[in-house]
Amino acid sequence: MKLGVVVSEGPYTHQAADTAYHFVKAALDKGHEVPRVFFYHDGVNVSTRLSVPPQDERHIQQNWTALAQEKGIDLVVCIAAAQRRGLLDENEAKRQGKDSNNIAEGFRISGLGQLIEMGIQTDRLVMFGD
Amino acid sequence: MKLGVVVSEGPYTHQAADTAYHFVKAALDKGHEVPRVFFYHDGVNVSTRLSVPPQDERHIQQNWTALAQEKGIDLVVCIAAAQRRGLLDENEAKRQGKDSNNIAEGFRISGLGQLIEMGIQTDRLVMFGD
Amino acid sequence: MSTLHTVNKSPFGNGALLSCINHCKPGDAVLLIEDGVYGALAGSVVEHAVITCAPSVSIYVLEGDAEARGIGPAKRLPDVQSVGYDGFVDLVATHDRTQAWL
Amino acid sequence: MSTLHTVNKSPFGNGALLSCINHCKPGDAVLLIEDGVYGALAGSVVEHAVITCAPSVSIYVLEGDAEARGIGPAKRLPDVQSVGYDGFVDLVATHDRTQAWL
Amino acid sequence: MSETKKFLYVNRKAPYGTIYALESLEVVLIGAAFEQDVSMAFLDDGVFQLTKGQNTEAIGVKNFSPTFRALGDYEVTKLYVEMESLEERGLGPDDLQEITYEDEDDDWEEKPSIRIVSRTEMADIMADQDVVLSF
Amino acid sequence: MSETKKFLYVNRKAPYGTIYALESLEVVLIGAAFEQDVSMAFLDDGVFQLTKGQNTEAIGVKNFSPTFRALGDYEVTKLYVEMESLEERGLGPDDLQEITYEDEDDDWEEKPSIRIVSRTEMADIMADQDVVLSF
Repeated sequence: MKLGVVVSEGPYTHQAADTAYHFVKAALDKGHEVPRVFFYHDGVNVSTRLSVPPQDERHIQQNWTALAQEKGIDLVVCIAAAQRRGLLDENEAKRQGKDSNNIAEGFRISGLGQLIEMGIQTDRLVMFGD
Repeated sequence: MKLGVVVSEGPYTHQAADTAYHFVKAALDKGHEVPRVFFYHDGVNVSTRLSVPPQDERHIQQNWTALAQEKGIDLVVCIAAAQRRGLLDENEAKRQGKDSNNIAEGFRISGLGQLIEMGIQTDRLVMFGD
Repeated sequence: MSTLHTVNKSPFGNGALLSCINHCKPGDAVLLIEDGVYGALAGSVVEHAVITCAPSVSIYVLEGDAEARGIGPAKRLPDVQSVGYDGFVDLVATHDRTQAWL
Repeated sequence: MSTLHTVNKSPFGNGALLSCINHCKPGDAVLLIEDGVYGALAGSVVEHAVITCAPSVSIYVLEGDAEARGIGPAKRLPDVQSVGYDGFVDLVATHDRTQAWL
Repeated sequence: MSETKKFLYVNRKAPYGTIYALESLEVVLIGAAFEQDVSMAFLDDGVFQLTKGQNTEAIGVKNFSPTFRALGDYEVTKLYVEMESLEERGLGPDDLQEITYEDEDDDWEEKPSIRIVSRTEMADIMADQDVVLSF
Repeated sequence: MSETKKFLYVNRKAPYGTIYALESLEVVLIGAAFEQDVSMAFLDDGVFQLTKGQNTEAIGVKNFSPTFRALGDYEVTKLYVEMESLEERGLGPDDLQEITYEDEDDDWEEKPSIRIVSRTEMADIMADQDVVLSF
């Protein structure tokens, strides 16, 4: 079965990004497909590569990047939500005249249409948020 | 009177950073002192200089930076909270081996001791969060 | 010695206002800000709790937050007073401490 | 046709569980995750609401979240079943849609 | 099999205190281009999104309540509002904005988009969807 | 006038679902170095922070509940827990961890740090502070 997943809250502050991660892993282990995970609202904050959690804590962004690269999951960060909150890739940074960017490998910035498309193309949609 | 202010939630997602801003402006207009504002939890996200809100919305980070520079307010971003969430200044970025940094002018990264010190040295402490 | 309590959550889906009211002492003030201003609505299911606490505790709404949400004076409980950001500052200054019910 | 509802908030300070229960239909399932697992506690003030809905609706807790919070099986309502992340996936697959009560 | 799915946007949060209401509306506007069968549900504190007379000048935040009146132009014409949620908050249907659409199947007659429903009806509406997005 | 202020850390949120409980504890540990008169209040969902038998292995999040037992070493010895909050949640004092400190004014006798108080007593404790930090 094809499952779409939405993450609506930022890392560490809310458990949503953790729960979604464990859910996606379990779904893949059971043979389901998870073609895309969409990060919206504060969920876009999961995509920063600048996070430095304490040594004895999980690294949420790196876990997602590793899972996505191993399993071929499309991690999409909503551009409108990301702009408000200061998440930019290299192209966006140039376009906005910003001197720096912070999106991690494995994540790509795109529009809200990708969320709707995921809803249309998957069999189930599961949201994790607050 | 000396007032200390804490902001505990990120910009745009929660109103806390807006309410705190209007409160601090009003306090200064009435002749009170606001020596420091401490950003904790997701409040550290207010300090990113990479935010690009829509043209017709307020720019929360720039408002804070302008107010701090005009009135001499010490805007302190909690280092532990900032590291988890990917907010780094140039020094921190170097120290952590990160290729990029994102803290805006007017904000400085420091420890939680600055929050306690603010509690000790001010007459009132006001918290804005969720 | 008295406390200014701030409540920033709607009382309909969240227990912060009720918990605040249950921990107020006579002479305290409660300021409803942000989504907390919905606690000032007349005729709601929390009206009784707000009115019951009002004789010994002063209840305020932050005017800007109430107007943003379309809660003009006519829609509010008569026991609730209104302040601007400057009045918020005065309330902080005239009470001995501020406690935020986050 | 049935729905899997997920609730991730503690029911003591937040109305999500109650609102969810009030919108369930017979044959639906409610999965308590994250802080939502507190809704499975025996002897709490929300026990009645959970038990009353249980005959027509299946209630589950996510085991890992319950254990994290020290809510072992002995502390839970007997009507509540337990699943792991793999059971969560099965619940999603066997119901026609998932609705998150955020 | 039709490619059209039933999408329901569930709004349970008040506006301005948090961004969910605004960002939900942004999804609905973008989603309109995909020509799915779209409904919006307003219950619990979500009913506050539709109230009349919002004026955000003093808080310096953009007032997005007029955008709801534009939804008809995007063919989003089913805004279900739960009666019990209104009543618990001391509100009635008259406290909500008037939101209308022009019905292309009925000689472009102007019709109300807001449909007040009971809690039981709301549960039925939720159970009749393919995709439920929660905000 | 003494330079010592009464600080109260108010904990009203459950652990793990959100980070507030953990980051509150981080403030308390750092704050201990400032030698103020520190108390902690646990009420509403905050009482869940102190429950026994937390095991976070399956959710991959650090279990910080043992840290509460170290608070005595930081001279944080007043942990007020509201009885009514426990009861509403089907809990009693026995469901909480044992947390003790060694009383230096009483020949280092080991004493309990957790003090169960009524709601009225909690209100009195709150009203007796100089600085109230809310988490």
